[in-house]
Amino acid sequence: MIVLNVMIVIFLIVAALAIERTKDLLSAVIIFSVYSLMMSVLWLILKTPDVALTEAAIGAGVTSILFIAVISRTQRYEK
Amino acid sequence: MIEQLPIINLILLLTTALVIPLFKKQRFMVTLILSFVVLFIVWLSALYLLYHVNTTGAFYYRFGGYSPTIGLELLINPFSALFTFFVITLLMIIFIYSTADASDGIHEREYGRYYILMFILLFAMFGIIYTNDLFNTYVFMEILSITTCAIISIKRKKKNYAAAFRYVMLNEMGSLSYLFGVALLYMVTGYTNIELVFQGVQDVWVIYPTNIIIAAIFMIVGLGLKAAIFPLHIWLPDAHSAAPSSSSAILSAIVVKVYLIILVKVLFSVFGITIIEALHIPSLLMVIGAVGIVMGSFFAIAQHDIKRMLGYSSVAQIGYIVLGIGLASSLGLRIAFYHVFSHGIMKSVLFLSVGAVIYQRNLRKVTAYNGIGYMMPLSIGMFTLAALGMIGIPLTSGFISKFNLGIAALDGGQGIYIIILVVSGILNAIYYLPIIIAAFLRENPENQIYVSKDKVPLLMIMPILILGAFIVIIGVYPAIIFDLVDSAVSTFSF
Amino acid sequence: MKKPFIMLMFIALFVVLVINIMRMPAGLGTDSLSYNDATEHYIQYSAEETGVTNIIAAILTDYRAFDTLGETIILFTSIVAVISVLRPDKKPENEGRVSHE
Amino acid sequence: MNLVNDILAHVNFIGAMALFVIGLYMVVTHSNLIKRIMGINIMGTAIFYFFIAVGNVEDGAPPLLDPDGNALTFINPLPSVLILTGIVVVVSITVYSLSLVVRIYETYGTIDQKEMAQIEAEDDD
Amino acid sequence: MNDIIVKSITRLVIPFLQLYGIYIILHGHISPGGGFSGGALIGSSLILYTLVFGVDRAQKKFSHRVSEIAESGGILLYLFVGALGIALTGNFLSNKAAGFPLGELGSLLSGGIIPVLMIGIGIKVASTMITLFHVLIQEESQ
Repeated sequence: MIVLNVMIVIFLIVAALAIERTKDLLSAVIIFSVYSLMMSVLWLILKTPDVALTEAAIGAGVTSILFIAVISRTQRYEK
Repeated sequence: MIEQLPIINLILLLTTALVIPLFKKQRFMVTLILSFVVLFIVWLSALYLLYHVNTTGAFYYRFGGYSPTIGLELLINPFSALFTFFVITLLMIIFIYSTADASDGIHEREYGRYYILMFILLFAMFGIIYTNDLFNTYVFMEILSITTCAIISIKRKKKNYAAAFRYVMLNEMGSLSYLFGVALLYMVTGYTNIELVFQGVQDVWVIYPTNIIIAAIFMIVGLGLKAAIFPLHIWLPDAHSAAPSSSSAILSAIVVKVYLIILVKVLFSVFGITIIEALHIPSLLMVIGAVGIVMGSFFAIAQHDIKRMLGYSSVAQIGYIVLGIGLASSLGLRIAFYHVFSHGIMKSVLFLSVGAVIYQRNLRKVTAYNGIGYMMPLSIGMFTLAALGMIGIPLTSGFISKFNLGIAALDGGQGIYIIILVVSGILNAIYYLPIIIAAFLRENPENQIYVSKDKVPLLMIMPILILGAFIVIIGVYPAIIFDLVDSAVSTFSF
Repeated sequence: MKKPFIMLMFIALFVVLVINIMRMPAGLGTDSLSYNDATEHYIQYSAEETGVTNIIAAILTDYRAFDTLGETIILFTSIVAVISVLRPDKKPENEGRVSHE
Repeated sequence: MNLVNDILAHVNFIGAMALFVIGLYMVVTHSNLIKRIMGINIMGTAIFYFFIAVGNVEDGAPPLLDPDGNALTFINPLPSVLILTGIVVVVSITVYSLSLVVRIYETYGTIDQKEMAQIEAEDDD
Repeated sequence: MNDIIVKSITRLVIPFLQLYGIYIILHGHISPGGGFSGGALIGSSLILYTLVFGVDRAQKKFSHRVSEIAESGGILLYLFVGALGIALTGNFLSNKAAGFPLGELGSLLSGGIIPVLMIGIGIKVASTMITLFHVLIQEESQ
């Protein structure tokens, strides 16, 4: 289990850095959604199913949709 | 029944906020009357609680009857009762003003929403002051930050959006830093209740000092951001000058103070005097406060917009309170609390009288105040009184603050800070006096043109006069406040 | 010029945080500092005191229900705030007082 | 070898710290408003992750009691509760800031902090 | 969006999503989940409806007035249950101390006020999510 844990942590850090680097906001949001989903998987591994469920529904689902809704009304690219 | 009073207050405030949207838009008067009735009831019960805790002692309110290890509790002691009373009194007076001046940039359709936000704001401040739990404080802090930002952005101007965004970002960074500190403390103590965390921290301090240090730094920086302590004040002038006048008064006089109150709680109730003395936080706070006093005044001198000037003046005045907290003695804390009152009242008078000028003549430039002293004698008269208080002229509450702060500094062996107090008085005079002199001694025929309203309504003048009277009353008889403040200070052990 | 410096500051912050956390004991499980009498109480008595099997639900809506109330209020406030920002103005913009700044 | 074991034992804490610092870096340095909001979200999840790592117990079970009364070693339930509240809080703040972003784009024509500052400076002249 | 496949699949999926959300809310006290996750699920099912069929049709189904009542109502329910605790000689938000029946451990009808509060939270979260989404995507000109 520890191997999976370490892998997900590395993935999360890489995803966070990717969000920081990406100039295309839409891609950043999609990476963010994946990041949230991986986070909820990690929390499932750490035996907190309630929080994982909430994070999957709210963090990965609703937040990303709201981000996309706003990006569609504003700019897509960061300068 | 008395034990239920604090929670009944909270429920009343919240229910009012929830019921307002259910009214039809035309029934605006119903909303107003309801608001006043509720505010008055809450004010009465806050007054009664203040009397009660000062005569029979502090008590806890435990949700669901669970013990504090597992549940949540409110702590009603002289400290929290005093500050809830302060909050509700000042807010009620400003509220009277806002009923007449709600039009300052707020769209008619937003009135109802504005009052909802007001009640939630009050609810959150009551909750923060009463609660005895670190995480509960975080939750209320978030309610407070989102409401204050919404009050700024409700005035639909370009600058308000930018100011609100900046504010919400820094606020959120502050809250999350605070939460991170709570997480670090939770890691070593296993509780979120303030008293239990205090005991845990004292035990753990020997074993894991670095953890406590980092938690303390994160919590203090987070709260400092929200309370606009000097180097972290960048959001304040924008936010406070962009808000509607009555809200500027609320933000500057009350909301910022609430964060300072949490800071006091965190410093003296969570970490305790021994740990913060060991970390040299008090002396650091004193230096920060002193620098803030001077720099805030310097920035204020450079401003052209009067509301921005008042905002920077708040940064300087927060410096006094931080200096008082940093003395870390009962004398210092006593004067810090007194100055919370004194500054709260003076700054509301300043913002409200400027609001009256903006309401009648729409003047925001500092240089445009020539000769309006004779056209609006009451508002500008009260402005003058409050400005003299800020400078520290005797017979005003500002003088009492400065005088006692000097004594407290001498008592703590920090006599050097008296120089700061004198310098700050001079700097305050540099930016307030020209406005007053120009208002009464210079003439400017142009100002006649910009009259947009014939008269300032009585509902706007009355609160200014009442608060102005308070400046003199607590300046001449400071014992009224000091008696209450002393019992509040006695809840912290030194 | 400015950016590498800021980055360095953040790396320093990270190093400090990691050094601190490495000093803390980890993997102690039920012996760790935060696993205390409150936790034991939740696990042992929540069935008896609240009658539910999901301990998280018991804490969320019974022991610490006031927190949850605060959190629903945040949702309510956010709705009020968002609507106050985004609800379209039906009337034209230039009504009211004219600014002469 | 000792160090590797130490790191492995603390991996969740270290990950949380790294994410917290990355989030903070994003909020502080980026001038794009949406990126800053994402930074706030990353900071938030990092703190929640830290809480969960604190409450985690090796070989523990999720805090669900067995109605039949079988005793198990459970993880610490309190951090989960705090986080459930925290997630919703961060979402509310996110939504509110996003609505401000929409308005800022309509009034300023940009969602970049530096360009906004320029426009404000021009307005003041 | 005028894709017949998307529309029919959405029509097919949404009832299940909502049913699952309701299940999670109602079983919040005996299994993982609860008001937040269930409410967010129902909210996202409505968001899906809005994405596929457009804001106008979605707002007919879930009008502004309904959402206002749901938002205030969710919290008012919470407050009412809490205040019952005071009335029944307990403290605010008391459960067992105020004498609410706890029921049998592990059954659906157990836990006194807990399921009621969960329902209140679920209503609140679902309506908040959908209202926020509608407000965010509506254009100024409408």
